[in-house]
Amino acid sequence: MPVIVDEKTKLIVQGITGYQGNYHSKAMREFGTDVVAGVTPGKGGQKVNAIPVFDFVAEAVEATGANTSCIFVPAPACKDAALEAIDAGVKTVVIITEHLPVLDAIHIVAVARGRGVTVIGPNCPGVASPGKAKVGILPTKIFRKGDVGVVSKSGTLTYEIVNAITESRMGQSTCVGIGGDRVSGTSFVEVLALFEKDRQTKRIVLVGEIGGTAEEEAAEYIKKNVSKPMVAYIAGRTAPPGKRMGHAGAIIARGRGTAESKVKALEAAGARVAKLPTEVPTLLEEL
Amino acid sequence: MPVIVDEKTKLIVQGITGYQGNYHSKAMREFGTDVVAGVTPGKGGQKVNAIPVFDFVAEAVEATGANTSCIFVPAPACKDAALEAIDAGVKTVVIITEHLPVLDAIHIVAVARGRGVTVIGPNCPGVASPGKAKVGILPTKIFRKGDVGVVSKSGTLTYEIVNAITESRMGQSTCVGIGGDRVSGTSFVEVLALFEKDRQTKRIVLVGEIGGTAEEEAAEYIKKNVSKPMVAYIAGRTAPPGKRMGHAGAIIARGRGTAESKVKALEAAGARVAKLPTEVPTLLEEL
Amino acid sequence: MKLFEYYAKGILARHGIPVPEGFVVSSPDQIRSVRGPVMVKAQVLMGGRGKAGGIRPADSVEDARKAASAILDLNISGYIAKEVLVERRLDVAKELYLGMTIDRSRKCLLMMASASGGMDIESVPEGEILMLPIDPLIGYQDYIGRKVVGFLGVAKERAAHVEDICRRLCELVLREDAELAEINPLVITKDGRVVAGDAKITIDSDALFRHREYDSLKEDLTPLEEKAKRLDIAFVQLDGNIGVIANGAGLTMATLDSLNTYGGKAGVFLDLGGTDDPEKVKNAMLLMHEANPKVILLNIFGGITKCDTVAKGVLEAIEGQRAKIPIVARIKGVNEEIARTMLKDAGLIPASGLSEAAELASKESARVV
Amino acid sequence: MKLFEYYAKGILARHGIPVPEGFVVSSPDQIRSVRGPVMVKAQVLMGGRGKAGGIRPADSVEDARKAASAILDLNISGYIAKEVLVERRLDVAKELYLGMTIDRSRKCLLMMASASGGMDIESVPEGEILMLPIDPLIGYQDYIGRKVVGFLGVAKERAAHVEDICRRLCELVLREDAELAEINPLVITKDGRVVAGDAKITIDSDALFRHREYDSLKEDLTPLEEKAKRLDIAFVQLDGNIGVIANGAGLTMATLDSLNTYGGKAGVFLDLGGTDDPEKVKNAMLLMHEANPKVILLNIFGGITKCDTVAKGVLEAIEGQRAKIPIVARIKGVNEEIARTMLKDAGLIPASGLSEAAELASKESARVV
Repeated sequence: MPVIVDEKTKLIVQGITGYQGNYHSKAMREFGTDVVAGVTPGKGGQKVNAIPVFDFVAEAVEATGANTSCIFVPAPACKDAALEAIDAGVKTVVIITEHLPVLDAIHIVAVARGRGVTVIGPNCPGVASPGKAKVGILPTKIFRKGDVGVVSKSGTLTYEIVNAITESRMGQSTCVGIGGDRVSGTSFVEVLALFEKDRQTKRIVLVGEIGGTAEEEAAEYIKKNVSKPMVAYIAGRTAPPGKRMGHAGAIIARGRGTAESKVKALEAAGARVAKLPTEVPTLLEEL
Repeated sequence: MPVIVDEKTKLIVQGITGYQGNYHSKAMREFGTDVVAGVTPGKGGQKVNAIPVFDFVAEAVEATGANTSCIFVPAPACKDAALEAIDAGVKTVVIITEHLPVLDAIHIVAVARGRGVTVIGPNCPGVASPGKAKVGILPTKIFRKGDVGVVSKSGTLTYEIVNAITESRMGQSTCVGIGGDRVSGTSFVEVLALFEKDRQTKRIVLVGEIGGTAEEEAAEYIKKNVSKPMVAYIAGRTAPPGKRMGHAGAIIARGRGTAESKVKALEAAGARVAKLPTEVPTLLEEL
Repeated sequence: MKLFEYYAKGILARHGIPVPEGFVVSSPDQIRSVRGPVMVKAQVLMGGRGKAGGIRPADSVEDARKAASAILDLNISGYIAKEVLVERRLDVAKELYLGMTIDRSRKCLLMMASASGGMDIESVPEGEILMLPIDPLIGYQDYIGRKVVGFLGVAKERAAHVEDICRRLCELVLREDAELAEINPLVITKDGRVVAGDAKITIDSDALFRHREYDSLKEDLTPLEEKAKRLDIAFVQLDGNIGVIANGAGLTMATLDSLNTYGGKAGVFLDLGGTDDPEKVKNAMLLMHEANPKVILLNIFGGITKCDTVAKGVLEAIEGQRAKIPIVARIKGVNEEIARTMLKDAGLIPASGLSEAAELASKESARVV
Repeated sequence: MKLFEYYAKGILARHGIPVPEGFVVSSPDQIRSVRGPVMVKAQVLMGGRGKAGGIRPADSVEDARKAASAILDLNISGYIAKEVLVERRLDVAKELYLGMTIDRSRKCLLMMASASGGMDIESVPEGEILMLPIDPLIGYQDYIGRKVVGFLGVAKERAAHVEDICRRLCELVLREDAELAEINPLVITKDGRVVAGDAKITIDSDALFRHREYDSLKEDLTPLEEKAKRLDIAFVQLDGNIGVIANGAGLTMATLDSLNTYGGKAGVFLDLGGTDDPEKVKNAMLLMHEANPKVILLNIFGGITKCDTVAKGVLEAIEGQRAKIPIVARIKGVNEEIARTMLKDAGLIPASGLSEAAELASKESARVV
């Protein structure tokens, strides 16, 4: 049971001729990902890092049998790119693009659900499974193959924690950055379900943030469905309420969405909750 | 493996307070269908034929555990009614309403697909499984329990053929009237797949019409997937091309959609094709 | 509901798709002025008006009046234009085809494009037509337009314009409930503009309840077709002499097929549809009488349409008729016993089954002739 | 982007939702005439303006000018209104609440309605609020409006009107990319009209690229917030004295949490986001200097944002500074070695991990004070 990506991942990079698409298509290939094609409208026929570029996703899928797409295109073109990928039959779409309008995210996610497609993101660092494949922008160096499944709303904070795990001589089975936007294709719950089934994953780390109620919903799910031991960290414990901290909109309503509410729910569900990111490896070792 | 309806069908009738809804809710109950609720906006709290009426489908589902809806509301309100039923979690929606705008049908069918809901119709007579349940307007008297599965685009022509089968001392497992509109929720192919799996069904009758290519697609499917013996009838063999005959738009393009094309395809797929509806029982006996 | 070219072009223009400047007249003297070279075009719904002389160039008011006058006298496949469209002539560099219709199999809208514009799309080889299904949940997205532009080989500097037209055409279909919308040709002019040279739009007649603006439009119908339409009856005139009335399109067609077996030929196809109103049945019978068949074959399988309702309507209709046309009646289904009793003394020829009814009607029609 | 009431009401009106007649002025003498009783309302984005005296009735031009003058002098939770809305006073029979927002869990739009209108929806008990998720594939359909009307107990004769407002509010949200749209109160007047008494609309700032009409609008921002916005930097002023710069909201918050453990207090939250532009880093540093913290804590985990890019920007920024603020720098990730070499002689206080950095910055801030 793979967690979103594995050796069978055949990847298209949408926006491959852009700076990020170019840079990360190379990085992903070096990680071991089977990057089979790039797509940039109007640039069909070119090559980037020896990867063939197509004008349309459908062409790339037909020519290469790709099953996954990683999207680097700018926000105004992102909805079009994601829907094109879904329409072309891709089964997993990882959207790196940030600042996607929330109504576009809603539309993409709804269509994906209807078509049985997995969307990760938007505004996420992607997914990495050391020794198998990486789809996204997570730094290659911080990973080490192991048994810790990491799921996180955050980008760089995920790197911090993954790095801390690796430095403590543990490793990751798969790390999924689900993104911190208001509407994400995949929530904690879906990833936890995959980790629970994944044989390689023995322990799970959940990295949340203040705002929204996704962590509380995850706690509900953990209580009923997750048997593997868990460590969690919630960023923003000391953030003043009512202030909007970057993408993590701290619109804290009716007592839900606060760090306290999240920590309490996760602890009640049996997870050890770290006060600081640097505590995560220590707690993992204590499990 | 039930074919769309069975003893577990718990039915809501949308538009139950109208003349047809009232009449057929009674007829369906007499057939043996478990009609648990009616829905008419603004008429919640009333009773029709001792069936409780609700304002909203969601209320009716919550109160009764209904899993199927039969829609009798007029065309301008039909899209709203069907989407309300799907949104409320009903798993099968049978739309009797005729003259539904084609874009409304497209929208309903697309949403249903996304939600995993089966839609029969619009502009169809419904589904009847003698001894189990009937959802729709097919006349009760013409049925007899048996082993012939009937699937038809037509309304009254279906009655004609079902009646002929019954008069020849055979009977039906299930009869599905899929409707003859340009866009239908369920096509021949889906029903054939159900008949193929249904143990009660030993023989299959397919009733088609000129126009469209659904019969040709059915023939393709039959060739590959249907092992049970089949009889078919295509209405409109003698209809002049280019004329639009009622709902069966004879927009016959590029040699497809003609009676000849359909007959040829079905015969090539191994079905016996009757020249007249009255020949169907004879051919069934010869199988 | 098919729309005349000028009306369809009005809809295109309302949705921001460029059309040639022009105006419509119903008589030559209504042409007051003409700026530059124009085309004068017969407003008929039949294809092939060009070959029939229904499209003529003109360069002056006098020319245009002459052309209009000639066109208004023309018989184009049985139809005579009541109006002509006078519009600025396009300096054509290239003719494309762009259209949208319903994809029945995929249950969605279909965008079609071809570089072979200006001719009937049915006669263009399939390989030269791009067909793009539009997933209803996804809707029109930019990649659709990009695919069209790529397939048509539109020059880069006009790509955005053609993509824009694709998007607008899709919006038009959704907003106007069009079941067909064709721009053929979509003209690229020598000065690089993209303009709809001709337009065919068919509005879904089932959706007219939400488009009251079409109520005032008239269709090119015969007087009997006009009546049938008002009665919401499917009515088609054919070559034979037997008037077939049945309920349901499939059953009516099956009745035609059965007649054919016995040598009978249908002269009218009349599908009552589902009704429980004796008045509608009566009016359908009266309409049938007006179509003047030699024999009427009535084939009813009662369900929604109850047999006694039909009997009532039939009785009322034949009561006032002077010339009695033989009526073969086969009535089956809900309340058939009541219907049979009602019709017993009305002089109808009863039949018990479809085959028998077809045989009787065929014989009767042969006898009468 | 939050919109002022008058602007939000303009959008409602454009979408066919009734609002009171009115006009906006920025000084009392711009009020020339007043027809009948009016309300004069401070145009600020903060709630609670009513209690603060920011909404006053008037019955004549003189009254209205006096009210406007008083309001324009008011300090409402730190904000001073620059404009007032003068609008016809409503004869209120009933106040309802109608709103739309994003349902993060269900990943769709949510329609909310309550019969307890006129007060902050956050303070209305949950049982008194109807919450209807709108399936994005289904879209707004009539049954949604019927449910709202049923829940609110709207009288039959006004049901169609309220349903129409529900539909239009949903269209507005989709067309305008609103992430919040509230009509509170939705007033039923004594003469039976349904009118938006107040309106709050927040436009999704990520969608502004397709709504250029908002470019000219100004938000109620402090000068530093204004600058941060132009730089596309998340910038929040807090109570402490340590300026925190990190990349990514989560990492920045985690840095705040870490500081807290060591007794440090953040005075600025500055999330660089993902950037590979040294110029942006430089400008962020300069902005930080303007906010005048005692210590700067720079915490970078390089990915998209490469460490050497950050180093370059930081060097350029500190070069021109006269007053040297101590900078604790923890730089990790892509190209960290290059960055370390670059910053070696710049006088920064290096830290190897997040905890160490937090500890150093906390100590430094205590020392400096």
